[in-house]
Amino acid sequence: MSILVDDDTRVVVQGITGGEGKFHTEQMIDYGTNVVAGAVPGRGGQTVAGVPVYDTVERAAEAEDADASVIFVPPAFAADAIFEALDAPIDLAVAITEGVPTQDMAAVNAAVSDSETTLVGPNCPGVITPGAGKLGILPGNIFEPGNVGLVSRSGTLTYQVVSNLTDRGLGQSTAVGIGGDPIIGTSFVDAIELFEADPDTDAIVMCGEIGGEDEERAAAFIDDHVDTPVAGFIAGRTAPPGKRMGHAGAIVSGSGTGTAQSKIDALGEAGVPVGDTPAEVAAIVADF
Amino acid sequence: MSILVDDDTRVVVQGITGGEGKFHTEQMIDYGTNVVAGAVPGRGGQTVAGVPVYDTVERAAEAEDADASVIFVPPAFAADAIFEALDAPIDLAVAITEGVPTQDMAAVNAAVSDSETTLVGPNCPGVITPGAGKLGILPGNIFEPGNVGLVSRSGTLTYQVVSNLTDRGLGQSTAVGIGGDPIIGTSFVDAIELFEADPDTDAIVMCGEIGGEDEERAAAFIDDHVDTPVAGFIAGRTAPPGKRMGHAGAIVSGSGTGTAQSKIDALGEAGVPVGDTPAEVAAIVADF
Amino acid sequence: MRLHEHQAKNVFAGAGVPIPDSALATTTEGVVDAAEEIGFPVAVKAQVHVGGRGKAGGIELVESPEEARAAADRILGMDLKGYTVETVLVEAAVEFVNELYVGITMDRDAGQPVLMVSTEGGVDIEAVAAETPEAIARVHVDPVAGLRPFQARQAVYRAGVPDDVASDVASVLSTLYELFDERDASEIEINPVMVTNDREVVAADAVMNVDDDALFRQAGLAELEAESYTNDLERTAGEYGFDYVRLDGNVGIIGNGAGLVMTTLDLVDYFGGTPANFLDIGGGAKAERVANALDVVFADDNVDSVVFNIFGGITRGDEVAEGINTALEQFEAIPKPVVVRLAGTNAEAGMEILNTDLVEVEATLEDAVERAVDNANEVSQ
Amino acid sequence: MRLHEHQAKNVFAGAGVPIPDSALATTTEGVVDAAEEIGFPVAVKAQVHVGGRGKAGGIELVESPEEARAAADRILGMDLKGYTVETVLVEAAVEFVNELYVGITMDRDAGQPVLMVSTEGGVDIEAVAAETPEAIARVHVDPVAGLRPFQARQAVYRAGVPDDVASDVASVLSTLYELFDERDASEIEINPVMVTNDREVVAADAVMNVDDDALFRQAGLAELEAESYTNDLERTAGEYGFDYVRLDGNVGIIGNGAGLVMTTLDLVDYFGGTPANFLDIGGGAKAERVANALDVVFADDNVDSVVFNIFGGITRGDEVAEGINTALEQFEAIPKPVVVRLAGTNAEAGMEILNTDLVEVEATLEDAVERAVDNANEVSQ
Repeated sequence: MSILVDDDTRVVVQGITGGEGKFHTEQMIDYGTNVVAGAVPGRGGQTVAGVPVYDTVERAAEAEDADASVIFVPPAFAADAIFEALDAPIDLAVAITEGVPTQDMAAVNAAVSDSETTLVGPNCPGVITPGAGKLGILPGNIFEPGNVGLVSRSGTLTYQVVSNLTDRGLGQSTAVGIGGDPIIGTSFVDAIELFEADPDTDAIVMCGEIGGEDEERAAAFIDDHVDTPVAGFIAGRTAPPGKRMGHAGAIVSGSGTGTAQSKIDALGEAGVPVGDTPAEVAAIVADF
Repeated sequence: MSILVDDDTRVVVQGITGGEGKFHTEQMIDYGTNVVAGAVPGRGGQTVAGVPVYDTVERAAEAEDADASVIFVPPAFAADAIFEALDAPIDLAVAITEGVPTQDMAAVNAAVSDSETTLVGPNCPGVITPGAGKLGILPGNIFEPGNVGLVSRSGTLTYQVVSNLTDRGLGQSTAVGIGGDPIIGTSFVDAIELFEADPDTDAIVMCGEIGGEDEERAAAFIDDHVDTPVAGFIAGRTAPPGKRMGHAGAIVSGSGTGTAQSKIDALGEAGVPVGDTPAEVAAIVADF
Repeated sequence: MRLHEHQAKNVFAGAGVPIPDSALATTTEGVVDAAEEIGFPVAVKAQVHVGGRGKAGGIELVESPEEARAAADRILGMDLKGYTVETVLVEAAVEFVNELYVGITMDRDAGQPVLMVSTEGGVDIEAVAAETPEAIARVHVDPVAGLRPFQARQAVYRAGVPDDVASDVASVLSTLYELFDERDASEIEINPVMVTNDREVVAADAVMNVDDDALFRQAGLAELEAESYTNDLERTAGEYGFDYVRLDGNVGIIGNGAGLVMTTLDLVDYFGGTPANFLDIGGGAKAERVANALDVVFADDNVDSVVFNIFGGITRGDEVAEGINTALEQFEAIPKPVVVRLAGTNAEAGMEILNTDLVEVEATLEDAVERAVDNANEVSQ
Repeated sequence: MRLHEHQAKNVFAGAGVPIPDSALATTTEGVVDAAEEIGFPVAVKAQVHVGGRGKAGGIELVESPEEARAAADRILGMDLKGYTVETVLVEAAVEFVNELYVGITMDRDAGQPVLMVSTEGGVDIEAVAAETPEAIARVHVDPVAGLRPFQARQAVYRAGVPDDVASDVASVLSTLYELFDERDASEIEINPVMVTNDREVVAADAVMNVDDDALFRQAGLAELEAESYTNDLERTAGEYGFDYVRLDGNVGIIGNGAGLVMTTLDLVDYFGGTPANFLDIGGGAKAERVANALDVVFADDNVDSVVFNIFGGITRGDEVAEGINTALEQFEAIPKPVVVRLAGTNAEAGMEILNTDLVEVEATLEDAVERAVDNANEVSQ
């Protein structure tokens, strides 16, 4: 078992004819992911990486019975690609695209709330269920099947923590990169709720960072609803207030919440141990 | 009993300081309607027709415990006034304003669907429960309390039919002018459903006209769900296809539906007798 | 308000939709000059608000100055379903390989705009809609969010538009939707969109109806309104602010409220007469409006008798009565017999005020209409 | 991207928001001339991206040419929380009766923009938010539908803005929301909106932050970007396309991915060092980007040692290693010691390629950071 992605997930790649789309489609297929179609307007009838391409997601989903999509289209067109996935409809849409304007995502956010689709991202590395399939750009070789669920706002930090886990023999049920943008489809709470309900996830790692209050909300949710042990990591302890650190999301508001300390405190109060280093997080999980 | 309006209805008048707003507020109060407030931006603190005015509907509703609103603001501002009523929130909003742009109403329509508010109109004469109160511009003197529910797309045609009913001693439970515009808040089906559930409405009269398919849908609804006897009248039998007859709604599409004949046929199939003249409609009701 | 073909094409072209070269002409010489300027073959197209202009003889394809002259002589001044052709559009004839249909209208039942695309353009799209509805792809648009680009593509691909023009057609659709939204259109249609030999798309016809209720915020389009009338009576009525439609009967009708006026028309028919017009005088009609309404109806040569039917809500019967008296007192002789029926607010006072030397009075709607029909029958005998 | 006060005011004024008369100056003479042109009293305001400029001495009200000269001499060139003041805004001092606060920001947790209005403007609004949150009226806006006019009024009346300026303030709010929406702002703020003696409203300050991810469609604002940098290192890094923030420590940091770079900063602190900067080199870093990143970090005089931490997903370790080699081979002597740690895709190949004459290599994040901190401590001793 796992969350979001399993052996039956059938994937359409939006933007499969672009450089990144093609490269990562090949990588996903190599990893064993069931990529069944691509969708690119005007490219219907072509074949990319051995996969048939359709003009619209609707057609791809109908013809190939796809239930998930990965989005590699450029930022200016990403919101429209997500709207198209919602409309198809697709059960799970994973938006990899970095640099989607926040106001586009505000519009997407409203539409996602009214839909049956789960959106992960944008600006995220994707979702991987080791051994079953990956939707996104995560490097498959660092993951191992296992029973630790991982959810993270950051891409490369995810890889770092996963490699610390894998080095200790702690495999992963599913890893979800939720993305670091201010407005995203799947929050920490959403992912943790899924892990809590997954019988094969025995421990959860959440990697947060400064900005927003999603980690604080997750802490409250864990306190009230989660029995699975959770370990945390928070990046940005040394970030000065008011400075932007790469992610649009990583701005310390100065309002008392959203700082690394407020997140670490909230997790601590919810009984979630927070590691000082990625290696320490893996050690905490090993001790659960 | 009645529908929409009763003795407990507490009314705020949006646009109470305008000429029409003031005149009809006085008329409504004369009729015994419980008008408790007016709402006009920048006019908070004034008094009109003995009623306190507030800057926003929200304040008026809070301060005076209003649950219904009548809207007399000019067409360019009518949609915003309706949005404000939905937000307050108000249970029943009756938009009298004529000439609201259709695209404004399309936006309103989407918001009404997501709200708990019942919208009647726009471009309608309003709602009256004889003896209890009226929200709108209907001439109170032609109505009598009774047990005939009336729903109509047209203003003056409503008055005509009501006077025919009253002349025969057939009083009305409630009369609802739903308005003749292409996009309106309350449809025939909505009003008929309320009348069917009202124990004190023993007969229903629906006055339709050419354009749209609302009467056809009402016929299907009556066939399936309505036990109360219904009599119909359809205006526009002699309207040539493709000509606009006053109401934006009164355009015969030429697609086979929306014509007077298609509506009369649909009602006939649903067992609803349709009068050739307003007097005949009253005669039909007298025979129920 | 319905724009003429050439007005709609100008609006479309201004937004970037390709249209053929063209010029307007009102004289035979103008047509020949325009045709030579554009280059043959050209189409000569009557600019009147009538469906099926082609079948009715209002459009002709000409290959030479002689043919252009003959077509102009025939079409200019012709009567097309009751409208006199005063202006023609002279337009480069487009050689085409495919004819598509694209349209956007407000679906009043859904409360949303709907895009429609079909590969069966160029023919009677209503026949296609009735017989093979699946040949028209329909996509509803959230009026608040507007048209998402993917929806334009969806409509185009669902309709089966050929791949090599799909993106151009989707782009035309997006442009039309922007016009629909920004210009408060109630209907926009291009039938056909022609696909040329070199796979370009061109709007060969153009329909645009604008929401009259939104003209207050559409200054540029409101200016076209006067030009868009095709008939003097409609122009006069429009200038007076009446909802007016001219029909072909002989009983003139004035009333207040669209539903009641339509009902009056229906009753004229019911009592064996034929309505000459629809005229809604609106609410709160004062003396001047009453006089103007009589003006319009009396000016119609077809009218043999008039029925004036008012049910007062806002409108007060005594004011209407005074208006009728004042309006009719100007005449030495009343040009056509007028039957008046007043009901509702202050109706009784009004009935008493009415000068029965000038008008006939009836108490009920049915009696008033029946009498007006009788009057018309007498006059026309 | 954060606009300077004068840039934001220009944008606001272009949309119709009233602002005081003003002029920019970079020299003392310029300040005096501008002040005389505008008329005393004027405010001389440092144009740097620093909160609390007033308290820190970056704003001065002057009544005469002499005072203007003294203020200009003092403020131009001063260091304000680490930023050198190169430009001042000389602005007519507005006499006011009330000071209001209006702001619009994206509420990331609600996924919607939120309007904020308070009658307690002119002071530290964050203190108001913390101590008396009810003194700030908040209204969320549906980002698809946009701001409905009634919502602007609602915010203004809820906040208790005086009646006689409520409509003007609501209109300023509506204008600001349009800017927020059309210009892809992430934050817009006027604190204070001054209400003058004759009951006019004036924007006495102006904040506008623009979503960097939307600059591709905000040509007019993107042009202001270069101008908006306040520091040469940030300008250079911005031109290279890096996410870069200069800090005040001595360990230079280069990494890929914001979360990992932040973690690297945190570990520098954890091992007793102080980070000199945040530099995210981004995904798929090739040789040239690697060289550029080293360029920026080496150019910082504060930096005593560098840690280069890459976890490859898209980024390939062997390419990064070649980039580092190429970049460092240009130097006769490596200016500061560099510790490299590569992990992930092709990391082992990369570690083998690295020229260990030029860099030190560590296998784990923790070891790499610890060694870089040690290097910095050695250099700075």
